[in-house]
Amino acid sequence: MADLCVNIGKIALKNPLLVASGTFGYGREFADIYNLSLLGGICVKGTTLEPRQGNQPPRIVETSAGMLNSVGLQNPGVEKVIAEEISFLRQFDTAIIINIAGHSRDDYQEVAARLEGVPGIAALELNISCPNVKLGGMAFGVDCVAASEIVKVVRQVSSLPLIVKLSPNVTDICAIAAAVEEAGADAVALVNTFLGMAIDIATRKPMLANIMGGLSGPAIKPIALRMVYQVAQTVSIPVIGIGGICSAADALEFMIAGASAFEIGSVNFHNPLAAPQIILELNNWLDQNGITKITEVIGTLKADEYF
Amino acid sequence: MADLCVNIGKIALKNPLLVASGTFGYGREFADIYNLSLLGGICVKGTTLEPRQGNQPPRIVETSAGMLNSVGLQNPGVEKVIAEEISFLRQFDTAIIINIAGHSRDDYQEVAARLEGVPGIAALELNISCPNVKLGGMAFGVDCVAASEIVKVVRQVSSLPLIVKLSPNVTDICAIAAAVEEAGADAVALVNTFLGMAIDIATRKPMLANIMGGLSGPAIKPIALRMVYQVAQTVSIPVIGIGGICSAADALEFMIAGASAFEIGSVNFHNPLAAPQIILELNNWLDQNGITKITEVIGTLKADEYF
Amino acid sequence: MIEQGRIVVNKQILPCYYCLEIFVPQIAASAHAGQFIMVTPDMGLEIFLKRPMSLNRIDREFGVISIIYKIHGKGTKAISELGEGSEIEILGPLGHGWRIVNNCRRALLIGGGSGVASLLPLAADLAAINTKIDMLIGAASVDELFCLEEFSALADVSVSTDDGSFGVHGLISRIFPDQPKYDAVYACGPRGMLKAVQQWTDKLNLPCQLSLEEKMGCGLGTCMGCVCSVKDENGDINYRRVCHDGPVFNSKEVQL
Amino acid sequence: MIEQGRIVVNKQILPCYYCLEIFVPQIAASAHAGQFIMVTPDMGLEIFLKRPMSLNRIDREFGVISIIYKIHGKGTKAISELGEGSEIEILGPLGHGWRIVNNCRRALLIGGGSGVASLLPLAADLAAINTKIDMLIGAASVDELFCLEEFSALADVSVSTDDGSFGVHGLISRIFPDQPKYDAVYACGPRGMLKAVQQWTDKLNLPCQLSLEEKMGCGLGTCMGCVCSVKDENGDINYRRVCHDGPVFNSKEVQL
Ligand SMILES: Cc1cc2nc3c(=O)[nH]c(=O)nc-3n(C[C@H](O)[C@H](O)[C@H](O)COP(=O)(O)OP(=O)(O)OC[C@H]3O[C@@H](n4cnc5c(N)ncnc54)[C@H](O)[C@@H]3O)c2cc1C
Ligand SMILES: Cc1cc2nc3c(=O)[nH]c(=O)nc-3n(C[C@H](O)[C@H](O)[C@H](O)COP(=O)(O)OP(=O)(O)OC[C@H]3O[C@@H](n4cnc5c(N)ncnc54)[C@H](O)[C@@H]3O)c2cc1C
Ligand SMILES: Cc1cc2nc3c(=O)[nH]c(=O)nc-3n(C[C@H](O)[C@H](O)[C@H](O)COP(=O)(O)O)c2cc1C
Ligand SMILES: Cc1cc2nc3c(=O)[nH]c(=O)nc-3n(C[C@H](O)[C@H](O)[C@H](O)COP(=O)(O)O)c2cc1C
Ligand code: FES
Ligand code: FES
Repeated sequence: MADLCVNIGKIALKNPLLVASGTFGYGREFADIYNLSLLGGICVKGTTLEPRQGNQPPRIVETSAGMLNSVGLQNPGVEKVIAEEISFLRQFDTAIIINIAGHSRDDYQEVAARLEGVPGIAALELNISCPNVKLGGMAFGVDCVAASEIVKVVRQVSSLPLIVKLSPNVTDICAIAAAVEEAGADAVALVNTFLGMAIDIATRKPMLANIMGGLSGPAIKPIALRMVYQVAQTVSIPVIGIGGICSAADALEFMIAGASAFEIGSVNFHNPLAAPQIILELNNWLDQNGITKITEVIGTLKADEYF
Repeated sequence: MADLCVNIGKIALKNPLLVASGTFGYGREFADIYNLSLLGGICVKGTTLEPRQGNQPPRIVETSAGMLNSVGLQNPGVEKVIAEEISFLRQFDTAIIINIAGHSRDDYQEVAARLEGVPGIAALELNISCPNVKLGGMAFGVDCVAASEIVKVVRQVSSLPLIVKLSPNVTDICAIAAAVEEAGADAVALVNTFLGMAIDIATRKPMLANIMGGLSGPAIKPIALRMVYQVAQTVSIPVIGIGGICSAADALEFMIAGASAFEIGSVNFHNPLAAPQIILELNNWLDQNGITKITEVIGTLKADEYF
Repeated sequence: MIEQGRIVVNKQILPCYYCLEIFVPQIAASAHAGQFIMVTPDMGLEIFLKRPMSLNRIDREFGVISIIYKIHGKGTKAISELGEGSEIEILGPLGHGWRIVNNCRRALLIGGGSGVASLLPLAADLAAINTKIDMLIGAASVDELFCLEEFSALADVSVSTDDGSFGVHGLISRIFPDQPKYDAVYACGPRGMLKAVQQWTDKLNLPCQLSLEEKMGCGLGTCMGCVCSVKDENGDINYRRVCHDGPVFNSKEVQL
Repeated sequence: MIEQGRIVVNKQILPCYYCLEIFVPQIAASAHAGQFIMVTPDMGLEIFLKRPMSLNRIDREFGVISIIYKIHGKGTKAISELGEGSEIEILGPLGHGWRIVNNCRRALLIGGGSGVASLLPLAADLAAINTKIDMLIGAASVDELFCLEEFSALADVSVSTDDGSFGVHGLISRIFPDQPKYDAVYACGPRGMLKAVQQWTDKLNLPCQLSLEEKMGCGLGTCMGCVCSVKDENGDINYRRVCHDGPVFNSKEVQL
């Protein structure tokens, strides 16, 4: 048995596997399939101040080695999440990370304020990929100033570790990562989904009622991995890798590139047992390679010495 | 038999299928497999002023529903291309489009100047995704000013239609498209490859000697299609769609989204007969749907009326 | 639950339809009429999402379930190529199935296209409590009619086909009964048919349940991908998950 | 050329090796020793690139070619699952194969691992012109030794295995001959082995050809993906395509 523990700043995880926001609900359904205490942590569905209806269906399209979704943050609102969901999740011995979202700086701050002092939360994950209503619908996550302001206002009201989840739909993700680090983020998580679309040629309508949606799954892994590698070289806070991870081998690529932990998202749909299987495979790989601690793998890419 | 002719500004194509630069060499190898006169056009391998060695191998990695390449513009240089390749391609009844690249504005201008007056060229395709040496390695294609300057200097020396090939590694591809339109581009082609990487976990080395490479193939199709849709709504010059097209259905998605023509790239490796097969399938689809001209399909997405 | 099953039968039963029987004793033991399973054709990551399929037969004794499916795209194509005897991972039983109303003396079952499949275990359950069943089946043509014998043993069946190749020529609404006295109406089929059933049962104030289809991510209720609009007690319209809150909804509440 | 072939045989021949025989009469008619084909396991778009495989047997009379392959990753795994009798698309014959030097009286063939495969048609061609052939085979263990009988019928074979389970214990360089008088040396195998052969033949000034492997995009020469460094007549080092200019290179020119 290798030591799978990792730390994301102050957050100690029993293993580096987190389940990604939006692909695991609030854990109830998966709790019927396996013991959630196996997980390093759970990032819950993106939570907003008020309940949100989300976008019109259809919201899901399969694409080559991936999928598009336009769920649009359907969630019961922060109060109900505190009252019903966090209390449910608390029974498991795993890190509970609340993914929060909003349309304005104030939204983010208020959600964080409501979560302050609620027992059983390991960290907040700030999803800054939402359209910024004041900025004309451009996401906060594509602008350094807007992104760092969110972090600052949340920092004012929250004593929890702050993980900022970055959008990949940018020219220079390192600049955004550096800006949120500067603003006080404890860690960055990347990537969120890539904006994409699909068309039904028979009807000439978009496959998603919302026209565009977020691309996730193995299709995006090479781009996500590149961004994680670049960001890990830019910031000194921990990096959480996300994007198309389907196996321990995929996860190890992200850790070798510099991620201290990783999240698995859409693969939970492809294979609902992915999380426990990947944890087991990780352990086996470390044992087979005579590595006693998984932390020894982090950021060990041999980028210079090719042959 | 439906009418497959399309126009890209002044360029008349017998059908909307172009083979993408870098996936077809200068046509010699595919000429052994089928008659190149079947094609709407051929975008030749990225051509530079001087011969270029390209990057160290390995240069290719397969990824989920796609591939990474870091060929790095290996090509014999513009003079040899004129002397040996264009003269070879001229024998075919298809549009010959010369994809050009460089590390500085002057490079692009000089390549275009050498090509001026060479018979048998239908258009130039400016690949502005190359690292801009003067701008510290950042690609021209991620910056509106740099991108439009390339177009302007090339316009000064070239009477050929100019197609600007856009990089998808940007926050706002519409801004770049609008800038190059303003600078005098006759058409835009998108997308080029997404910057990505892959790691061999056994050796902890990058799979590409160059560490990073360009992701192409069906994996990127949803993102490419979204960008084509957005750009087609932004500019009034013709748009050429590129990214993961593997079938007539894929191509029709791009045309419905607003592309006047499309390029197929990596699928030429997956299935060397892809080009003639897609042209045949396009014709059949039009016939089956009672559409007499393919131009009737362009930009017909029913984006508003969902149900 | 996830169960590693074994394929007992996988065969073409009609030009467009296939039948897949799977030995999954645990799923069979807990499954109910109107529920569905998620099936994965093992094609690596290219077919990324599982495919939802209604239960057509639930044989608790032999631990076998079956589905009837149409080749629609690459997923169902791949499922049709799975060999008998091979292993297959099944996620299920999922969702809330048909509700047997109290004292159900007469029931009307309306199935269109592949939607007919999920009505067979319901008919069996109703027949077991001696409900008198009328059944309407709509199909594109005689080539797409399946389970006719099985239904005829349990119900009084009428058929319509779009091309008139069997039964009444035309849409299934043409064979909606004139003197409808039913304790429950159950319908499954394409959205257009469900709308017609909803209008008709609304007008006649018949209690009706509709089974819906929607694109699914997880099938489990976690992704919020598969919603439909449902009116709650207060008259508010909310998105509810077809996979978790459905696929069967009260026709009075669901907005089509 | 692209030919739609039929799989005649696809079977495991050793714990790690499989043999695939394909009926592709046109490709067989034009193929030469040392050339390769590109094989597509039909898994949709998930296995996106074709897999290069050396020709192990070229039977022009029966229109059959064969390859011997090791399961390495998902592509070769999928190839191993292709059924006998099924269709398969083959791109080939590709590249420039072994060159038979004029007046070749004695030749030395050195094969390591799966690289042994491509030496069999060469041995056949050499034997046909009465060349005396010495053959060195290196393998990880006796479980990875294939074509031994076929080679023994054509050549004087010596074997080394890494684990000593057959022949000499150790690397193949341990069995390089002491008194090497050869008109040509031909080698195919892992890069480390090729380097040893190159050094050894350089030192002894023996004419030598090496067959290389590199990751390939197209296999046709269009993508520039598969290059290796080759010194040209002027001493300049250039990237040359393994698929098109090789896979066989003059050992004096290629930089390993
Ligand atoms: C609850 C439920 C029960 C179903 N029961 C049956 C059944 O018993 N028999 C049967 O033949 N079909 C049934 N369907 C429809 C079946 O799921 C689709 O035909 C199938 O998923 C198509 O997959 P494909 O890969 O062949 O098609 P593609 O078009 O290639 O599939 C692409 C994507 O769209 C989804 N999709 C396509 N059509 C539908 C649809 N109608 N509903 C939901 N998702 C869809 C697929 O799951 C996949 O994610 C049911 C659907 C639902 C939601
Ligand atoms: C000219 C040539 C001839 C070959 N002949 C044989 C042969 O006769 N028998 C045999 O067993 N193998 C041979 N190989 C190696 C064989 O191509 C690889 O083992 C195979 O492609 C691995 O595919 P995979 O999907 O199983 O592995 P994966 O590792 O999943 O493949 C991933 C990608 O890497 C490429 N790749 C992996 N290993 C190699 C390699 N060694 N060379 C080139 N590309 C590779 C694959 O083609 C694919 O694109 C040859 C390679 C070349 C270049
Ligand atoms: C259906 C769905 C819903 C999602 N909802 C959220 C969300 O609410 N908040 C968020 O930060 N990310 C959300 N994501 C993004 C994922 O958390 C993850 O970043 C992304 O899917 C990439 O990882 P993957 O390729 O492993 O799926 C969602 C993804 C999917 C597929
Ligand atoms: C091996 C390879 C080499 C390429 N070389 C060039 C090039 O020289 N110039 C260029 O503009 N694009 C080049 N591209 C990008 C393609 O032309 C195309 O834009 C990209 O591959 C996306 O299309 P696809 O998904 O259909 O492959 C190359 C792509 C590949 C795979
Ligand atoms: S399919 Fe995921 S919630 Fe229904
Ligand atoms: S593999 Fe494309 S040039 Fe060799």
